[in-house]
Amino acid sequence: MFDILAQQLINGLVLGSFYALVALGYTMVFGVVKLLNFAHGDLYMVGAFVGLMAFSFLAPIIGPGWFGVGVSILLSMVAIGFLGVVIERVAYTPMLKAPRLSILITALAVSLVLQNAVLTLTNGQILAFSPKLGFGGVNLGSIFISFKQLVLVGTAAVLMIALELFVSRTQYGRAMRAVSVDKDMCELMGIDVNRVVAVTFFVGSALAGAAGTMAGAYYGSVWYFMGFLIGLKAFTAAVIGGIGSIPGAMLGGLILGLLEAFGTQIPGIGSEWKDVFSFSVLILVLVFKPTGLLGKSEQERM
Amino acid sequence: MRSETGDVVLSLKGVSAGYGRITALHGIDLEVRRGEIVTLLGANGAGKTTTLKTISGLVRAQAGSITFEGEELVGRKASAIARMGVVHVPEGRHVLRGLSVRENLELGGFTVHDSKLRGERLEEVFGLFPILQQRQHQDGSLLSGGEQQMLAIGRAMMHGPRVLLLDEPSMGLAPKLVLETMRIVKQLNERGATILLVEQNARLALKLAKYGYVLETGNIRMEGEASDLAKDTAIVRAYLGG
Amino acid sequence: MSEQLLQLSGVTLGFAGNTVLQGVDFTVEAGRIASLIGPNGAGKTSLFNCITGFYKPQQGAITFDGRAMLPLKPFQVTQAGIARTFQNLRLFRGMSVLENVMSGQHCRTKAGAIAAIFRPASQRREEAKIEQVASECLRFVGVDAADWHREATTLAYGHQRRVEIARALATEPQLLLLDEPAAGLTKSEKEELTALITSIRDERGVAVLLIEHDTGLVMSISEKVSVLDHGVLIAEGTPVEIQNNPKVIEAYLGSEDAEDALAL
Amino acid sequence: MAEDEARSRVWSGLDRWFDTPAKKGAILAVLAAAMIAAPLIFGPYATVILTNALLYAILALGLNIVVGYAGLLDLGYAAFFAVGAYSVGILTVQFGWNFWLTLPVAVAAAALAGIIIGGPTLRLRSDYLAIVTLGFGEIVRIAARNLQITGAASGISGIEQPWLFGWHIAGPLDFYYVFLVLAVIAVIVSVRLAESRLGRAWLYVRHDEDAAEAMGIDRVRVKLAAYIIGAIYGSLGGVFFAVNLTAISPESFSFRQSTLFLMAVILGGMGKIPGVILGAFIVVLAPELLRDLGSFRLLIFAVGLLLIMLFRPSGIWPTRSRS
Amino acid sequence: QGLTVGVQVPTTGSEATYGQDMANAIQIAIDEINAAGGILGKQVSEVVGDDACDPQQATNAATKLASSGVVGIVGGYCSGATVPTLKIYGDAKLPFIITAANSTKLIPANPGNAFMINSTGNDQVAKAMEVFTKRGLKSLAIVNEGDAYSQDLAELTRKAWTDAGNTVAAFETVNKGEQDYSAVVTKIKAANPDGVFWTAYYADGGLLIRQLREAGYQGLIAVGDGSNSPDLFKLAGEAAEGVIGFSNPTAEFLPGAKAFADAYMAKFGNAPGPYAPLSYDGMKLLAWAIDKAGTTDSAAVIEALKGADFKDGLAGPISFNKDNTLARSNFIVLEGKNGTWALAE
Ligand SMILES: Nc1ncnc2c1ncn2[C@@H]1O[C@H](COP(=O)(O)OP(=O)(O)OP(=O)(O)O)[C@@H](O)[C@H]1O
Ligand SMILES: Nc1ncnc2c1ncn2[C@@H]1O[C@H](COP(=O)(O)OP(=O)(O)OP(=O)(O)O)[C@@H](O)[C@H]1O
Ligand SMILES: CC(C)C[C@H](N)C(=O)O
Ligand SMILES: [Mg+2]
Ligand SMILES: [Mg+2]
Repeated sequence: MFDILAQQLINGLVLGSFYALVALGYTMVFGVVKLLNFAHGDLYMVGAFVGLMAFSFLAPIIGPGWFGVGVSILLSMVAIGFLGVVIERVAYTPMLKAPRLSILITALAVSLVLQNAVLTLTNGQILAFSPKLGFGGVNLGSIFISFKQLVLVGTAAVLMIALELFVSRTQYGRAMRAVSVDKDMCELMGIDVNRVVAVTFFVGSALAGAAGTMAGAYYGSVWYFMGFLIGLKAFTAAVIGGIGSIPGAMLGGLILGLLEAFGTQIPGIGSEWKDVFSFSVLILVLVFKPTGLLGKSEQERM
Repeated sequence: MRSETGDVVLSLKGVSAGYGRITALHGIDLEVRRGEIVTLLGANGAGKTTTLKTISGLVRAQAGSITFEGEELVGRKASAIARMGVVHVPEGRHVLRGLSVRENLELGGFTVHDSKLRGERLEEVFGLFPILQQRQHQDGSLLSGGEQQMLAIGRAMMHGPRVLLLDEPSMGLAPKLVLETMRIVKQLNERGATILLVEQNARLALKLAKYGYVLETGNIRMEGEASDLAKDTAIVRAYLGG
Repeated sequence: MSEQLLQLSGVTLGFAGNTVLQGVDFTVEAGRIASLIGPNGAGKTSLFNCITGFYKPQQGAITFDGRAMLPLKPFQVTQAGIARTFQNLRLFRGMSVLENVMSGQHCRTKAGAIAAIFRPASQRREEAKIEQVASECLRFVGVDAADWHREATTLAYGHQRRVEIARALATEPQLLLLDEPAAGLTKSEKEELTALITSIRDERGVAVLLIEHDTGLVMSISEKVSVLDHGVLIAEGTPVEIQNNPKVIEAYLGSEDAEDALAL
Repeated sequence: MAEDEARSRVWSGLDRWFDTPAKKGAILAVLAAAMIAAPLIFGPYATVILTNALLYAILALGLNIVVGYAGLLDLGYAAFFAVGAYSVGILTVQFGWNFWLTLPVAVAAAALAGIIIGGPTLRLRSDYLAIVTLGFGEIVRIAARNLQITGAASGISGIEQPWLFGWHIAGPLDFYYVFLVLAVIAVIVSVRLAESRLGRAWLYVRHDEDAAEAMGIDRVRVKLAAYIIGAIYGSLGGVFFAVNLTAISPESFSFRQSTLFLMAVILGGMGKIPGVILGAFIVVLAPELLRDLGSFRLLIFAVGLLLIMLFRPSGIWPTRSRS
Repeated sequence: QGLTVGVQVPTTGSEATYGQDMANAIQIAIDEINAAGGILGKQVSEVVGDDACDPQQATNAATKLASSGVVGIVGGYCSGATVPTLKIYGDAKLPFIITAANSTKLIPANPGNAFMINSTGNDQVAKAMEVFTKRGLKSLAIVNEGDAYSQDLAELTRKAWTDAGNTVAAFETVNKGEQDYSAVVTKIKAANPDGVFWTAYYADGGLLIRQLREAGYQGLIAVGDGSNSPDLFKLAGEAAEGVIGFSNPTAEFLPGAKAFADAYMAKFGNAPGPYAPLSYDGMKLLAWAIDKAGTTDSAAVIEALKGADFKDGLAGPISFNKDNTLARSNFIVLEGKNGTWALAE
């Protein structure tokens, strides 16, 4: 029994890393423009396709191993970063003065556009993404952790920590947080708000691109619908952790991953109830901690 | 009208501006010279705030020209204007929620890339406003109204302004603090900042300022040396009172 | 009815290690105007928030008309008869002046969804009453009937202040808390406000507790002035007593010399 | 007076078209005649699509009370729709109840669901409420997918169509008229609520919770009322949806559906009744009108949606312009 | 004045590839029919109704097809989306040839005008029992995807398997498109069943198979007819070697389908998918029934279909049981070999 739980712990951490990476982008964009970017999961999906394209092109030249995948991830990050900025410029910036719900619907529309565009381009095909990363790993007793998993979790952790430092410690990071509160005041302090928003979208989207490519290479398949579910899950994760909070997104992602892994294992009820289990936990968390685990309460002064 | 000494740092010529269909400024002319404190008086809704916003680029001028050190400001983004050294401390403080007092100040120095210089200015601000140092790690928006006003001024100091546009800095402050704030305004001025001051408390403003303008429904109604304005009976009746 | 309408004893409030109010004992008599002054950050607004249930003090008791207020939620406090205005204007955007003021009557009426759908006579009577009370309050504070159907937030600042007061009066309070109502008003508007506050007391018999930095205004209308500094009540008395209290001058008023020092 | 303001807000200026009883009568008569005649003119396919549009209009009006009036973001509205549909499905098919007896149960179940989910969470800020409602919607869908009593993934089929005083409501045309009547009722109720004390309270709370609370308004109670009323709309929509289709399954109550309902509310212009109805019609009719474009149709629909939002960010229906 | 045939398939949504494939195959059949002089001397064309594999969209599509003057409907891929359309075509009295959807839930909902030319889940389960028993399996893990089709197949399997005195070691549901099945894999591995039966589609099945093998699971893996696509091997890679698949007859294993496959390839540039032959057959069957009835009058066509005795199907002869399901089981057993499907011995 202990083995199983230990294995589920690892499963949960791996899955949670993906959730966390995607949740991070959600949270960043939300943190700055207060927009629930429902297209974020689709950026992840497009990221996977771009990563696969890059990989197919690069593998014959630099090999289908770690290096090839690594470079594909970087390329995908850049491409999706720019795609994010384009979307922001075309679809969100013109809406900044509109009611917030309208932007939400715009985001849903962007999500539909991306999904159906890729559907049309790929004819709905599921493409295989098969790098040669070997099957090596470390054995801890009866528990096996593959190098793939280690690298994945490690990369996710590095990206997250770098981002957290960027946002909390640098002037630019402060400016990002400031923009979310009061754009006019930021302008008055000499902050080019449009640029800050663009950078935010770039970084958030690039993370989605990274996650998408990593997921494609890790699980081995890429298709136009792959962003939907993870988009929802990442949104959930971001909220559990406290939306707008970067450590919160990491924590929320990991918790959700673990909840799902262990939820599958609950005796008596099957895996079909695992999402009910995690959503119930989510609701309970919010009932007792209305701003999510690490979210700051936005108490306004009277 | 105006004596011809000192070079003009900020100049408005025929500036009109407004919000949508509402025109709040109808072609005003105004000048601020180097090292001066100039005050802008007027009743509620006269257009004082709009004037400052138009200078700093938050409101787009519909007509006219605004120059700073000879450069045209109309058409520039607010952030670009701020980077030129025209710093606007808006009405209502606009402390950034979710950022600590210290972070608010740090961001005030966003355009200052030399971190040592930023550090020095921070010390300076803390010297002027010890309460801000005490509360530096607290969320800025949780400060009391008066503390927030200090933060707003401190933030502008971090920027190292060449021209400071102050919009009702004494609003909501306790009497003692009103004086304190005015003293600081004067200090900033003495250290070289040119200041355009909008104040409801006309009596104090005219004491501080060298020159003054009176705005009425979007038009300049009167202008002159501050000391002369302070003696004008019409002004005394309308703005100074007992 | 007890003479002391509102009674605070030992109210202590803190946020994350910051003590904001420290054992504040304080009373307001029925039908009187009392004022609360003090430096910025002294805790005046926080005290209002404690009275109205928005903040929960860690210690102390607040009774109003003999009833304990601390267990109540803000809306229940209002129902009990305490109304307030906010330091920053907080009118309902996108709604007319009249609709804004009608909100005050919510807690004095009761028609629910079913009544709204079927509109029995009782519901229509109630609607008429809500509107009539709101109109009467607007007239009382002197908002021109021509403005009643304008969107409230497009009104001039001074008028918005009045609407806020009318809205508070529409809750039919016994005690009205005003948080810096004169801030940002011109001299003549302040004079009108002074008259309004006096008539709220005299004509409606509503007690007023006023936070205000305009000492002239405070001294001219208050029967009692209390001074808060760093969360502690440092002085209490008639306007004359307060104006000459050295502690108050030191902490709050400042000296005339300081003002003169400003002149170049 | 104030009533006029509320009316003008929900009708968004349309009320000026029927300011005199004569005008009002004439316009209503023309509108009614058009709606009654539509299926006879456009044929059976159009009838089914229009019925669907009316259903969406009812649901959007219900969601509009939650989102547009009370300002609560709800991403799981399909859950209430499911509650109604499954109430009928389960009670008539598994327990052999008469259809009309299930109505009160569906209403009660929806109200209960509204309280269960709303009670503990209505204090949350709207973004958090969004995820809670989303989660709740998913819980309901997954439960329906896994429970025996709901027929699991295949759902419930063979739901009997009701009789009303000897009229068997069965054909597409019958249901068109049923939904038309329901939609009219939905509009009337929506308007009357907006013009009431409760309707104003929703707006107060939506604009400024603290100020509303300071005016003596119990925000939780007021929000809960919006939630429950919205739930009842959704549930009743679901009830008639179930008997119209005679078969229901969990896919009809997915997150996607919820977002579609929300789109209907916002696309036309939330809070404005003609806008909400227009939004519902667009959401239903546009993909149908594009049907002949095959696999491109959803792409074009999505792009169209995006363009609408970009050019009319507050919804297609113009905002009232009052003197 | 030609005849039109309604084709109800998903051309958008997650199942769009299959739907497009079916519509293409029907087009090939129509081309052939037209080349041979049409039906009753009239040229035929298809009109596609996209059901997006969604019940509500399906009702809209079906209503449109039903009211557009078609002589009959061919198609039906997703059982979930097909169930609510049965009544619509039933009310319109249109012959409906269901070429792929095969959940047993369709049978009781059929008003009599629908004909299922793909063997149903019952037949598949019977085949599966046969194979599992022959391979000596005692315990089984069953995994489905929570949709009407895969859940139905999973439940039928569970019942048949336990009725036969075996054990179901795990019965799991995963979400479509979830990608990460490690938690379920761990659970299955711990239960260590002799075999795992995946009752849903290849997209997720491929990943599940791979994750099972990577986790070191060594028992038999079997997949249902939703996973009979050759693409399974692209996704699962080597892990799919030895996997057992139950399938309706697909083009590569039908000797008579060579010409069809070539024509398909020539026209659409890719090989026909798993439901192409049945869809082709469905169209041919409808044409045959109309010819037989000598009229497009639907009652007569439905009569002709009831008594069908259609020999020219690529996938074998077609005749129907009393409940309008295919009279014989058409299931074949496949095995993963060298990166593709081969017939299992
Ligand atoms: N955002 C806005 N939208 C529309 N009109 C506005 C806006 N802001 C200000 N106005 C209008 O412009 C005019 C000038 O306003 P402004 O704020 O400049 O006055 P002010 O002199 O600063 O007054 P105060 O002393 O009250 O601050 C007023 O009539 C005001 O109603
Ligand atoms: N919600 C809160 N969280 C943390 N600190 C708070 C909060 N509300 C008030 N404070 C602190 O309590 C102190 C008193 O604030 P309060 O607003 O009561 O002052 P005030 O007397 O009304 O001042 P002013 O005259 O400037 O409005 C301030 O230092 C403020 O930072
Ligand atoms: C594999 C396919 C024949 C199954 C089909 N998608 C159904 O839902 O019945
Ligand atoms: Mg102003
Ligand atoms: Mg205060």
